[in-house]
Amino acid sequence: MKKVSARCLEFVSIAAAVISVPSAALAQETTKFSGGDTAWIMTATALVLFMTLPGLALFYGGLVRSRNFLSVLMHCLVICCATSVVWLAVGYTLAFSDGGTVNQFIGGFDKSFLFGVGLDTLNGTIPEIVFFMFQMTFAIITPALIVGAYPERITFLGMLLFSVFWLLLVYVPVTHWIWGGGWLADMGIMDFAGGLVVHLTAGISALVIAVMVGSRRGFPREVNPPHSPGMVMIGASMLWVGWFGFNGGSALGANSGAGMAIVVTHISAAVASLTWMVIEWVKHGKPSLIGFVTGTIAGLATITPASGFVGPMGGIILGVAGGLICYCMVNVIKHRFQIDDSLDVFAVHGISGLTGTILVTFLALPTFGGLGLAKGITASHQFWVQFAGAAVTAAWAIIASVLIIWVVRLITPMRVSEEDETEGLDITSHGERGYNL
Amino acid sequence: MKKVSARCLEFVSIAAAVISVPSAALAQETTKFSGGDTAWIMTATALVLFMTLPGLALFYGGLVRSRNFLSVLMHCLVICCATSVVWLAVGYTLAFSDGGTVNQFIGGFDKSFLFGVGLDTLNGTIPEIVFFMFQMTFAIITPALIVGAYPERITFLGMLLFSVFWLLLVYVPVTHWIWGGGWLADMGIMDFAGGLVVHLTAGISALVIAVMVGSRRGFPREVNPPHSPGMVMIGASMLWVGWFGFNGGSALGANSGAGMAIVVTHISAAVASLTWMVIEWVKHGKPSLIGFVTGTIAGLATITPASGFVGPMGGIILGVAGGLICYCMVNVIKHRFQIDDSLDVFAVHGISGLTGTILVTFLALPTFGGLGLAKGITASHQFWVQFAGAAVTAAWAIIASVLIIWVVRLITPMRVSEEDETEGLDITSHGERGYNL
Amino acid sequence: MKKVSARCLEFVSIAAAVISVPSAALAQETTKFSGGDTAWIMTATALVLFMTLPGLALFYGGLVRSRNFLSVLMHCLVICCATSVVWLAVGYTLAFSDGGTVNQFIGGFDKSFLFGVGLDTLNGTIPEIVFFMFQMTFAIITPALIVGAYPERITFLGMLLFSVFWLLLVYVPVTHWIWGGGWLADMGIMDFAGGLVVHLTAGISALVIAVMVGSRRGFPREVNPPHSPGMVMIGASMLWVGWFGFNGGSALGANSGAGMAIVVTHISAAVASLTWMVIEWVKHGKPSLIGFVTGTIAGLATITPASGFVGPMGGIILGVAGGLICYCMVNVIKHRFQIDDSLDVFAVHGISGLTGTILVTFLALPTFGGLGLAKGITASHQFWVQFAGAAVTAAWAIIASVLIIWVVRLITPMRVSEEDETEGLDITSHGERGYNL
Amino acid sequence: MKLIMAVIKPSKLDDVRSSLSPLGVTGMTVSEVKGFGRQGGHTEIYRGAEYAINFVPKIKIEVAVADDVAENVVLAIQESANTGKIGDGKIFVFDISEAIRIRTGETDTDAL
Amino acid sequence: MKLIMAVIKPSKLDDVRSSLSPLGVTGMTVSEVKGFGRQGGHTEIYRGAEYAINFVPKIKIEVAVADDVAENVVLAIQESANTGKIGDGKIFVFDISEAIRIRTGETDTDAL
Amino acid sequence: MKLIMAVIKPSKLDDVRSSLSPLGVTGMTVSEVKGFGRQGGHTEIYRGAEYAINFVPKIKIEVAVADDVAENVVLAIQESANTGKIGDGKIFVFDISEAIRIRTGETDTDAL
Ligand SMILES: Nc1ncnc2c1ncn2[C@@H]1O[C@H](COP(=O)(O)OP(=O)(O)O)[C@@H](O)[C@H]1O
Ligand SMILES: Nc1ncnc2c1ncn2[C@@H]1O[C@H](COP(=O)(O)OP(=O)(O)O)[C@@H](O)[C@H]1O
Ligand SMILES: Nc1ncnc2c1ncn2[C@@H]1O[C@H](COP(=O)(O)OP(=O)(O)O)[C@@H](O)[C@H]1O
Repeated sequence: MKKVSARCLEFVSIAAAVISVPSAALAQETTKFSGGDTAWIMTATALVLFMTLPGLALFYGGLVRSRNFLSVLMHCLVICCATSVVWLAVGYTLAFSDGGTVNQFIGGFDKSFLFGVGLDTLNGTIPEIVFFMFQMTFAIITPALIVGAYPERITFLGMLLFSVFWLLLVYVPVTHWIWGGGWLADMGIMDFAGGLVVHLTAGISALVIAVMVGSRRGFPREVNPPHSPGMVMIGASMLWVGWFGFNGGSALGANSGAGMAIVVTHISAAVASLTWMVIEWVKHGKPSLIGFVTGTIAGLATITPASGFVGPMGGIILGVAGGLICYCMVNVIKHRFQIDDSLDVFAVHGISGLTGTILVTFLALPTFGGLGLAKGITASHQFWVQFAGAAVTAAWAIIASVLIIWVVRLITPMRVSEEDETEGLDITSHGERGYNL
Repeated sequence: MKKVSARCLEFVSIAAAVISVPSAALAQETTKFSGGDTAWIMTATALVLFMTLPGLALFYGGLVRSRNFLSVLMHCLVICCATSVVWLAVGYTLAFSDGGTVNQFIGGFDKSFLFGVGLDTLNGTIPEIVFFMFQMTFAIITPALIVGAYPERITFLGMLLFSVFWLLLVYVPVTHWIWGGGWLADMGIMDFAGGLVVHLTAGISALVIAVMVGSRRGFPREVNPPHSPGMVMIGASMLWVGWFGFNGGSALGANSGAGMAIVVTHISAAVASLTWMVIEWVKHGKPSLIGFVTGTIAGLATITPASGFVGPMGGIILGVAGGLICYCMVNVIKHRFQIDDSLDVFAVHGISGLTGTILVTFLALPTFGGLGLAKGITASHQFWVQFAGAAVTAAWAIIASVLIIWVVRLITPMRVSEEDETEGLDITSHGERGYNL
Repeated sequence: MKKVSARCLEFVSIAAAVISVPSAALAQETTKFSGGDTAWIMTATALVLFMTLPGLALFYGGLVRSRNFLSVLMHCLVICCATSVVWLAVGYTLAFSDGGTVNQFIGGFDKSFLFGVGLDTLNGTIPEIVFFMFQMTFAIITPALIVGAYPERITFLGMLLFSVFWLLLVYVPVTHWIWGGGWLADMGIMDFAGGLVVHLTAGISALVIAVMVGSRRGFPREVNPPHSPGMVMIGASMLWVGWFGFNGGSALGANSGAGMAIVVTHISAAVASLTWMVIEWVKHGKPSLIGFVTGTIAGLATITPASGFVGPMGGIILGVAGGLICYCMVNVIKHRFQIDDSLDVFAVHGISGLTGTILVTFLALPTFGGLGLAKGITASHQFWVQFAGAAVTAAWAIIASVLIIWVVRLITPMRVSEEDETEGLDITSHGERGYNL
Repeated sequence: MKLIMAVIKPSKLDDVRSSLSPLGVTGMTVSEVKGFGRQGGHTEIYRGAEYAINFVPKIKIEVAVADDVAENVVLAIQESANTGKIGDGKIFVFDISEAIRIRTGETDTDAL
Repeated sequence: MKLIMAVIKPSKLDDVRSSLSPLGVTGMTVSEVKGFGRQGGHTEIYRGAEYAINFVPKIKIEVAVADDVAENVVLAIQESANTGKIGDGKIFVFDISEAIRIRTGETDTDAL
Repeated sequence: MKLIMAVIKPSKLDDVRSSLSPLGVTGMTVSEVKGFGRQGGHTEIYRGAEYAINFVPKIKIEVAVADDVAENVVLAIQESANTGKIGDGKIFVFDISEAIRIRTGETDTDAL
């Protein structure tokens, strides 16, 4: 059990080590079933699924042209369904069960299809079945984040194959390393809710696939503006609310740790949004809605790895950092490097995940109102661990993504014809039109 | 109390009978108040209301032409409000209180307007007031499902009267039979979250009203495509997330039973969606968004009666079955029989409810990873009970619906004029237009 | 602690004083951490944030013309972010900490940036950090309600400054008076979830700013109809569901009090919607969607101050009263007084808050199925307290709003140029267009 | 050649289209327009207030035809779009001085 | 008869409409169009990048009138749609060779 | 002056626009239309049922030009909008009897 809930236990031990009076929430024994914790994690599960369906789908769908709107929704939907089945079959067990001799790198097959996970098996204070389901929603949203890299031009089959392979080759092993008791967990890496596991992996792979699939026709000069900024805002709002489940649920219980995670998440989102707004206001004379909510997502993603370790001050600092750095990176990637990571997955999610992962080292220190590092660990040591974790994760994501795309291309082309691209994927890939008003 | 929470208790007894080590969740005494259980059921209540408003409203609203969009939203809204009042006044008490000598068929009037239900009255581990509210959300969504049968042509008053009478004559008695301690509960029927109570009753009555009100002008050749597939997807996503509350909440507690219900619900939805997608891909060369999410709903409805009794394997099998059978039935009803059940309520909900109700007999067996049947019950006996329950429920829904429509027609016409139908109900019934861009 | 959770404690004491057998929920000691209560309040927090983002934003956004749609979304977003930061910095501590000698009027600065609020600090049965976050969502939505008063013509900066000052000068002190242990709490005022704190303050100030900023060009004759009634309905639905967290969460625990609050909230919403529908049907021959959901909001706002004190009968009566009175007031304000409180914030929220605050005096009596007044308090005394509270709150809101607007005008104009107004704020203030279909 | 432009009720589009096929009309271009005229709009009610909506949604059809069939096409449209109620719309006929099919470069009546 | 087609700024539609009533113009047909011209669009910013939007939303008005009032109608439109700023738009006049009211079959100026 | 009206494929709008600049065409008016023609629409599938969508989305361009450049403009459009596939669309040319620039009151070719 120790390994399966590394995230939670680590948090508990860190907190317990640093704060002399354990909080009410943490005082309760962690090996007994708790109805309150179970209620909260089931709620958080619903919130995180809601982030993908329809949250992320609308956020991305509003950013593309109307003729590719439905195809983006389809991407999110099919990724949700396919990864769910794969997660049940082999994903969860490889990520969260004991891998025996190779456990440093990957789990085993014991819990394939949840065999052997009875109704009375607990993970901490909640049924393992609930932990399984909560984790499934993370396995759904992570490959769905990459949808923002390749819209308006990818083949449906290519996208589907890439996502399934990516789950198995990138998401599952990295999850095992960090949350499943693998080598990075052993090194004491801090990644509360997925700065590396979710955002860096997705962001890096987004960059790879954007480069390998190529830019949209007309990029970067003649790309059309988002077809529905209002829809982008609806999606961002759903992501924001859902993120309470994402970060708050990662405490794996209904306790003050979850409460603090929600507070810092919210503060970081608010501050990053305002940061982005101010930059645009100063630079362009007008704050835009799309910019504002992009700041929101940057703030949410930046706090993610740190959300269980920092205090309100940490939330503010991460919000400013996230908003500022991501704003710059969007321009660097799109205009300096001219990479058509169309909806800025790397510049927003990848960079945020990285920023939060690095900065948590310092912001977790009591000086900044954080909960402190694990007993006996110095900031410089922790920094090294965080850095190494990020570097290896990024390297692995690059290598695996390149390999996957090579393999997928042997099976099917990954890019639609020029004609289909011009006409739009809604009609050409799905036979439907987005708006029949 | 035993009778009021038949659904929950039955599940407990079945589980307890079959699994030798009672799960952590079930070990707690069921007669003591639980804050965790209460938190979860209040959350589930919000989720199920969210399914109707705006979930189902958008799902249906996106499928009609833009000139009838608002009228569909109005149908869902007014049904929600009217049934809520009726449920408080007489619905709940007739469904869930003791009916004395006629208790096999209907409850009594003791709890009309919640008289006598104090703040300290419990139902299992949760306040009865919370149980009442959770059940109210079921009483709202069930008649709202039928909205899909008659859009674009029904009169607003006719629709309203039909819905209220239907709640009283169909929903309330069937609920009492199955969940309120009536004759089907006594026979040991298995219907965890409403395969018969919700989906079969709504589906059958949808078919009746579609036939009796008649087809839309131009059906089946000249019917227009859905005006907003994206909105259909948003609605479906909300239904999906809300269904966690629908099925997971039907465990009436925050326990591993609820967790498993959520897992199998999710898996069935995912598998049914993929099933529908594959069929369309093979048959038409393109998988459509509308088809995909129709599969989602089929999968969700199919697992509903079984969600507390089966394991992940059962979820997969029910997903395949639901997707496959509903796909075929849509065509049979619409094209073979030429019945304009416009948004396929019978073919999707009715058939799903039936499929799940029948298949649960087998999939609940430990062979398929299920939690087993009640002690001493053979599969063939259970099959007979399930079959009889479905048959009687269907027959009752047909008879009562025909009667209701006759009566409503004495009061008001149920169909708008040809001219109003052509111009659209938004302007003619409500004086508004859907889009003023 | 007594003062900080006045709302909850008051409720407990009232209930305990009146009902001889304390309810299961209330029997548990209030000074011990409860996982179930914490789970519920975190859920309620998510629900209330969801009310603003995207609920209220869509409700308001659908009511304006399409060329000002994005600007309304921006208003809601920036208010959310700015008030969150201010709440963390000084709002919460001034509202909910002990103000020492001036505690009757305002709190102190002890809890600025949550200094001194540890993970183990409780408020009742939940971590104070969770209470803080729950209250933050109230501090977000209240100034956001005022957005409905000034859309389509206000400057972005003027709106932002007004909202921040308003939070500090109106919302924070009134909250302290009523929920934070100030003079109105001492007088025993009953305001369960914000009839005065939220709805009356917002409504009154909406009227002030509408008058001072002036009407939209062409008001009242040539104002265009709502650009998207469907979006208004989506927003209203989200508000409805979220209100379960708003009122249910104000019980500060997962107990039967929360359950009853949800039931009466739902019933009031349903009844008020039907009331508005019937009036329109009779007066104009057609019930409209916009009217229907306006009734919904009226019902929800009217029950808010009463939701923890009344029974189902009270819910019904408040629903009828809310629907009826608000319907009339919309016409009085818009057509008699010709005040362009554009989306009827005063007529719907202000009047509802007032109606509920006054009527709770009587509907809380056991005669009407209520939970009774505090021990030894007569209805006439309570009426006087309610009346005085409402009057002083309204007076304060007027004075402070006028002052704030004067100050803001020294810094920046509050109204855009005629040309910008004609062209729409989306392009002129934010450089974006709502729909690029 | 003539360009026949007709403003009709939206619900009549299908009828008009079918009435033209027998006349050998193989193509037309259709747009959504707002009509102001005698028909005079309707009233919409929002929160108890009545708003006069002055325009009525209409469909504009443009068909280019050879001179000799123009009269028949006008007649066919007039009959098929007719409901006898106010707001049925108008037909206007214009001279086309030149027509080209983009794909082939064909001109005049060959282009239609 | 003449068909007067004017491309104007959207905010000027109401003014134009009222300026025509006194001239006895009882109907017109309006559509939403995109204009390209000297006015030259604007810039929209998405995530820090500026997109040049080349077109400007405009309203196209089509009014059929008898020959004798045509000149007055043109003048009325020109005055009422004028803001003096770039992008005010154009008026084009065409000859109508035939006009029919669908409801009654009336032709020529009776049809207007 | 001539009014050149072209119905083209939506994806060709940008090409057409750039092909006209060298000819001194400074403005044009564009609208979204539905085209019925030989191209014949497509099929959409909803829940297993196929719906025939008869119309194809098209773009209608209207450009007013002086008589002497009309021929070149027509040619430029024909070339730039050409894909060689069915559905490329048509160009129709009309006579304009009068043109006015609203802002300045200029008339004839000065107004363009
Ligand atoms: N003078 C006109 N010029 C252009 N379009 C017109 C004119 N008069 C009417 N129309 C169009 O014809 C439509 C129908 O006209 P209306 O006067 O309402 O009824 P009817 O055609 O039956 O007399 C109007 O909505 C408008 O679109
Ligand atoms: N040659 C043209 N043919 C057709 N429409 C034109 C032409 N030139 C301009 N327009 C229309 O007139 C509108 C205004 O023209 P523009 O050159 O921007 O300003 P102005 O009319 O003040 O000179 C354009 O947006 C376009 O819709
Ligand atoms: N007779 C016509 N009158 C007006 N528009 C037409 C006519 N014929 C075709 N069109 C327009 O031209 C478009 C292309 O025509 P179509 O017959 O499909 O292909 P092609 O131009 O290659 O022959 C149609 O979609 C329609 O908008």
